Amino acid sequence: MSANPTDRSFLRMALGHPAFVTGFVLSAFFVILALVSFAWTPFDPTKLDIASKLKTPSLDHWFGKDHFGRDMFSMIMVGARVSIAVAFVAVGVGMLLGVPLGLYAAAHRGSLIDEFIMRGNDLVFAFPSLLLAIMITAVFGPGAVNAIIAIGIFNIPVFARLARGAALSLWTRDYILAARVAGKGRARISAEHILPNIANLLIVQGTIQFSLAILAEAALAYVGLGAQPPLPSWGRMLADAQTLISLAPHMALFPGFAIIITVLGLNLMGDGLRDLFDPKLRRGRG
Amino acid sequence: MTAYLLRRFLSLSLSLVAASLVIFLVMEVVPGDPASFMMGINADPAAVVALRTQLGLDDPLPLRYLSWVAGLLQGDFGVSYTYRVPVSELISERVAISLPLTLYALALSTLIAFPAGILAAAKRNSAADVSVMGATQLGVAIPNFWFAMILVLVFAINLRWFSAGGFPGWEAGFWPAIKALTLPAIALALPQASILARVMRSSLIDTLDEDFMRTARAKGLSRGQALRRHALRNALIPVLTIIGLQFSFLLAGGIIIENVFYLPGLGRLVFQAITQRDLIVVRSVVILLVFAVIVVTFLVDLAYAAADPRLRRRRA
Amino acid sequence: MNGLSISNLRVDIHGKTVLHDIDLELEPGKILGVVGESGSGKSMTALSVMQLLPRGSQWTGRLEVAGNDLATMDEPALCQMRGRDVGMIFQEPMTALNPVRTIGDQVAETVMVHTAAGRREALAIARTMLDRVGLPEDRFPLDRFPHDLSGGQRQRVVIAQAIALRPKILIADEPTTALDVTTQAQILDLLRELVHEQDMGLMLITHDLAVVAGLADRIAIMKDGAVVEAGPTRKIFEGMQHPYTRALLEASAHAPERRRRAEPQQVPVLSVSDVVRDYQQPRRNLFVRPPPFRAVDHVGFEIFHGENVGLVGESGCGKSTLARAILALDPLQGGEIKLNGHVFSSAGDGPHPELRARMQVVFQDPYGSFNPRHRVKRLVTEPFHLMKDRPQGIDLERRIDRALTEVGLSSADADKYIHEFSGGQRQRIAIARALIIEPALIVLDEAVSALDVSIRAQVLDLLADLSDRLDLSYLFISHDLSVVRAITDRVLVMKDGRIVEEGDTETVFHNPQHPYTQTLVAATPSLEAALAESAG
Amino acid sequence: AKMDATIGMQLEPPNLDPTGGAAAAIDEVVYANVFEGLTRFGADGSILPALAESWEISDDGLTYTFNLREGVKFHDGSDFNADDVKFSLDRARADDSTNAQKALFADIASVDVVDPATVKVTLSKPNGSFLFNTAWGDAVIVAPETAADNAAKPVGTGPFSFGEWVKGDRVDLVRNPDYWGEAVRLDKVTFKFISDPTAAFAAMMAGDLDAFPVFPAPENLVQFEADPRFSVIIGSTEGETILAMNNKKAPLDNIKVRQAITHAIDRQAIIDGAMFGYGTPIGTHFAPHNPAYVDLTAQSAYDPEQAKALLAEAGVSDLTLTLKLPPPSYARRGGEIIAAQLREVGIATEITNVEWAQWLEDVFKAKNFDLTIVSHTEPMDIGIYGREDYYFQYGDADFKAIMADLANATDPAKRTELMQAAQKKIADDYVNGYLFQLARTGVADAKLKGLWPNSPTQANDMTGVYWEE
Ligand SMILES: Nc1ncnc2c1ncn2[C@@H]1O[C@H](COP(=O)(O)OP(=O)(O)OP(=O)(O)O)[C@@H](O)[C@H]1O
Ligand SMILES: Nc1ncnc2c1ncn2[C@@H]1O[C@H](COP(=O)(O)OP(=O)(O)OP(=O)(O)O)[C@@H](O)[C@H]1O
Ligand SMILES: [Mg+2]
Ligand SMILES: [Mg+2]
Repeated sequence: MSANPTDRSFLRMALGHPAFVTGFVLSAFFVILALVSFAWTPFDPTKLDIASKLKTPSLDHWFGKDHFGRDMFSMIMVGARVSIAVAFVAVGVGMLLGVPLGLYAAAHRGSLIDEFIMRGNDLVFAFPSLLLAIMITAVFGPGAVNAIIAIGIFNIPVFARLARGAALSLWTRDYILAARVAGKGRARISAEHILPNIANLLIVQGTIQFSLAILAEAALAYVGLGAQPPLPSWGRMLADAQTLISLAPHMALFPGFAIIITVLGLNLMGDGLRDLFDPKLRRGRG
Repeated sequence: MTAYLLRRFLSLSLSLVAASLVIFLVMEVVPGDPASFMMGINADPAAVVALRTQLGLDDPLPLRYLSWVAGLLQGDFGVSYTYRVPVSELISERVAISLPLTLYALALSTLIAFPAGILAAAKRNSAADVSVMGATQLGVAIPNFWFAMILVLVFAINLRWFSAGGFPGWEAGFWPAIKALTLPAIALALPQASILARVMRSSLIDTLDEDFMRTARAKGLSRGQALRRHALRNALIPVLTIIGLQFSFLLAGGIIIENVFYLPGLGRLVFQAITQRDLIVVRSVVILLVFAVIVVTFLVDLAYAAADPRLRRRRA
Repeated sequence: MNGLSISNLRVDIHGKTVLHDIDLELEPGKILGVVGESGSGKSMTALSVMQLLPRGSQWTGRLEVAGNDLATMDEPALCQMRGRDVGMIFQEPMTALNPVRTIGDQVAETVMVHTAAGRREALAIARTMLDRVGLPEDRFPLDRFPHDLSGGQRQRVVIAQAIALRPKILIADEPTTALDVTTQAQILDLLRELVHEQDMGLMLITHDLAVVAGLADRIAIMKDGAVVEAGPTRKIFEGMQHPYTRALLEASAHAPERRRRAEPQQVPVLSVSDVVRDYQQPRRNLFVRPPPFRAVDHVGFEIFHGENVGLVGESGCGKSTLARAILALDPLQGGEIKLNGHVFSSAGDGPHPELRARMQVVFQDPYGSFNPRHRVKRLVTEPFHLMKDRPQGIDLERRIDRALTEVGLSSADADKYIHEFSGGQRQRIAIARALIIEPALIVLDEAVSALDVSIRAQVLDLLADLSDRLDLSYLFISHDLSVVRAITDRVLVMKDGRIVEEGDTETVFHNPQHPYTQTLVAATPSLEAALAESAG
Repeated sequence: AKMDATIGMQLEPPNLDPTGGAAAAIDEVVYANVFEGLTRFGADGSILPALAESWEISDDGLTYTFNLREGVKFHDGSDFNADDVKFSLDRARADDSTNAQKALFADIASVDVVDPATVKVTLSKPNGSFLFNTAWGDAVIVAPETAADNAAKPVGTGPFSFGEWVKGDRVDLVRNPDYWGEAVRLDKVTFKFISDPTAAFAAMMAGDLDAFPVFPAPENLVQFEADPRFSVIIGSTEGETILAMNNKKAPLDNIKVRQAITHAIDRQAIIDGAMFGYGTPIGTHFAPHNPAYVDLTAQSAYDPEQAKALLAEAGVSDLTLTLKLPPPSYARRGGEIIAAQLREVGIATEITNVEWAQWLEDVFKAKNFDLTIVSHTEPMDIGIYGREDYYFQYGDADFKAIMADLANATDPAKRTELMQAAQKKIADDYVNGYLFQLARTGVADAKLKGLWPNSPTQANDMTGVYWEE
């Protein structure tokens, strides 16, 4: 865990790691697509043209058209925006709430609050996640924001647990004792010494959760509980494509590939980061 | 160890109580009235009121919670609003599909994952490792409902090797039933197998790096012997955790797959019950699933103890 | 020849040469000591003989075991050789055994891999072997698991499985480094007996000259992947041909020069009276809470201004626990600790910052003592947190500078990260961190145990020098008697949480009163004694 | 020949008692198959005698005397007679009745048993559609002994008796050997519930199903048409699909705004886009196949310019409306298209997809919506426009008067005239946007004959179904 992502040799090593580079390029591709979509899409993704529905891919419409005659490529671009935004915020929520909880629990190991936090985590873990997400969206209604809440809730215990476990092992380190001898309190030690040293782990887990969140968003959208039309969403595009799969396979294939490639990219990147951060694999450095 | 297990069991039971409260309250705030749903769009308001009374929906909240819990404790899950049959009957019919499906998928995923993970770990960084890991990356990335759609397209619609879904019932015989569960099980197993293979690999690699593996080699065991006799059992512990998690995930997580293959399983029962506001079914099934998760977690703890003698003494 | 012969061995790992021009010979019934500092290539030499070099290694030269040329043997033949012709013992007994299999199984496995013996027969052999290494049937049945055993007992199991088939050669890579001195003495005795009894050749690897001095027939000194000097033990010590050998010897016996003696005063810097520390034990059963484990049991002593006090005792006797209590990191279950006459306790928010600033600490592990993400500058100034008006700007620079130069580093080091330093340098930085706030007392918990002898000597010199110049008091905790002896005025001997003997360092070591102190002193390998013997 | 048939249905009935639930799926399984009423719907929507062989209506239109069929037995072996009729009708109109269509029986003053084969029903006021009402599934005749258990184990007088219900999967019906009427030609009928349209498609393609009378995905019909194994049966339903507007909520309380919305809608695009071409455009709330239907589509023809002008006239700009869409694909897809069309004339929409339960709560009960899309599948349901607090909140006094006249009218010509007046009235008031009449899009094995092409009521009448050699 001694890797320091800011230094030069880290960058050099990262560039020499094929999985990381592939993952990074793939995920970056979709992030860029999403960003570009704010400024430009080849066609208006909300513009219907029923007469040309289900058109197969062509030079004009690279990914063909959907059942309303909308340009699939443009929809996938805007859909990337939704997927990425939902996943990003959901994971962010999970981290923002989960990490402090985990750090707090670790700092007060064995206390009632620790016990309470951990049991709360058990509870969330014990719930069938997709079901609870469905219930949450049933309570609050479908929509991107509620999808975020539903996915975010399950990220809280993931990060709380991870942060607690990693923090506990750091609390026994001598440099933490040294900080205590220097009179620092638990909160300050958590912020100053623990958090930066578990950041790598959190980043790695973050990318993995990010990819899981994209899959979860797709699943929710697929059952109709994600972002609402006219905002395109990959999961809903798949749901729309479902009955047409034998008639217009392109409608199912492209959004499917978009999901697979993004998730694959994120996972490869996460794995790559894990390797890069792992001191066991780093030679010639402290 | 027994003390540890007992404590764990107690705290898990507490979770169960908390879960029952959460689930009850969530279902209470879900908008939508089961009675109006059942009576439909042109229903007479008086008829709806009559039905509400008949279903006991107008009783005070705490009373309904307590009577539900009291019922649960006696194994009485109540009567479904929509189906008007005992929930336990509904559940047992559905479990007869979901449970075998889960076990089938789990067996498939284990059968694929173990050899793949072991191969990849034993031949670390070889072409075999790289391709197994590449395949698992892909397996994790494919949304299972999409995969299911493709399976149906290829194997049911085009090749017609399997029926597109449905379940003939166990009374139709073992093989027809298994055949009906095969495509769904494959769709469910693919991502799970990928995850499991990855865990198996990394856990095994960690174990292979342990000092005692070097000791074993120094005794004259070949690489393969050392792996079989010393690494596998030690590597199994994290794998067990994942299998436990997967079991619970699959039991409830089959909703979408059950929909694609129109299997009358537990997941679809709750999903449908949610849309029909059959609160009593939703509550009972969810609490049952939570219970299953808890039992499985507990069993995994026991399995740990079996796999690792250190735990029989110490607390984990 | 029936033993081991290494000639011209060269090993490269990922293109980096880690061993070159190694020539070693070992005959049956003899002991070859291989000595060298960390990273000198001792383990790689041993692993070459076992043909268990890490991935990416390549070797050239000639390796012969019991007359077989290893270069000509394929993997199955090598498997046949390992365990039957050569046995090996590793350093870390805690992890060298498979935790999920019984000790009987693991010893019997050696037999079953190499002979046609059935399980029952193999277990019988395992039984004899365990008896032989001092693990008798009644206390150590075959079905015990490694986690039930202490480090020394585990090391015996490892030895039993290594010698189960009476190999011609036994390689022991730092077999006692992780063990207490008394246990170390027992294991070394056992090894010596086995060599003579079974006519084995033993290659004993260690970084401690004293360990091999009284044991080995021949010694090879290694440095930077090469053997710098080799020969019969006596000749090595007499000749001291190579400057490195000499340096090593001197460092091992090093005692820093002390100029000043402490004078007792009215108010001791530290006064510990009747301190008790308990650890809660995990429940065995839901309803009965086991009594707490008493790690420190009514301990009392004082440290005066400028005085260096040593605390010795075996692993687990409670030294670190006491240190943590003194530092007010953990609550006490009894007694009182006073610093400069003021109560020093962890209750509430802990001691007042000004008081806390009077006592600092240096820990054992030079790698775990620093947050890897901070620069040295920030690391050493951490105690300034305790000051009301913290030094700023130029003043701050000056103090960092002074602290670093004080410990023999340069001001340029302030901007580096901790991974850019060696173990010894890190320990210096730890001392700088303790010094920067100008405390009256520094607690050093095994502060030099993880360092190589030559670096240890430097750090000890530094500590002695600082104590003289800055009027510091030390509480110096170590399990290594020779180190304590070199630097302290007074010593406390601890056993099972109690102080069993206390007195002037020289007096205690020359004339130990308590039986425990006596065993401790006797078990400590002594270079002096070995040299005296070889000279005589 | 094959003696059984497996019929696909999208929704599973929540229970099997047509007198105790509103779900269309109940009737789709049991109507005419398990249960029968005094009268029944024919395949063309005409009213035919069923358990009543014949009837006399008094001149004042207040007394109906039904002559019951004799020798009829319930599936449990008990005899059917006038007492059962009295029991059934009284039960349906009782105060604590949970009959979803209680209004059907509202006009009944009393039911009297004349003799075991004769029942006299007295109305409190003349009701021109009483015989139509008794044909509904909610008015079937049940036996007092078994009525309470019909939800799980229905017992009726029909040609099929209940076999087994594997919940979540299927209901089996088996031939009733003691049936009073013409013997049916199938031994067993299985209704299989497949809610997912893709799964339905796959199941048909894979041969798991013999027919899917209301196939949920019109987009797949092209493929069935191209395949000689299947025949595609297109018919009409009673489902008027409308864009319902909240008539009391500003600015939709302004007729100009409502009119603007109707002009903004391109019906054909919706039919093509959402229903893949299946459906008949309508201009009012009335089934086009009904002889009394008037084609008023021109009155709300697609004309975005006029829509914009009307909005300007009404003085609304920057209009944002909520559009709540229930699950069926006509609503979800149609909603997306309508949203796009409204956007063209400057009306923004906020789409929310809701489940039925939520729709009922939010839209139907709480009237918390601006726009919604729903298909009204009950036959002859224009009367809902007379209901004051019905969800779209119309309840115009003139319209109510027309309805009152209609209720009293028995003369067919007069009735037609009144019905047409009612159609015109709601079209003139632009109460809702009238989109299209839902088509009945069925698929069946090419050899399976005798299925109803149309849906005069929600039913899968299996009486005349057989396999062609
Ligand atoms: N797996 C490895 N890969 C690459 N280099 C290694 C590996 N293991 C050891 N080395 C290098 O080989 C050299 C010799 O290491 P070796 O382990 O033999 O030292 P040693 O004398 O046993 O030290 P110690 O006393 O710390 O055990 C060192 O420079 C070390 O960095
Ligand atoms: N956190 C803890 N909980 C319970 N028991 C503990 C804990 N820490 C230490 N002990 C026990 O207290 C005793 C004293 O431990 P301590 O670490 O003080 O020993 P030590 O003398 O410093 O040993 P070493 O030389 O190995 O560092 C040991 O038996 C140890 O097992
Ligand atoms: Mg070594
Ligand atoms: Mg210690």
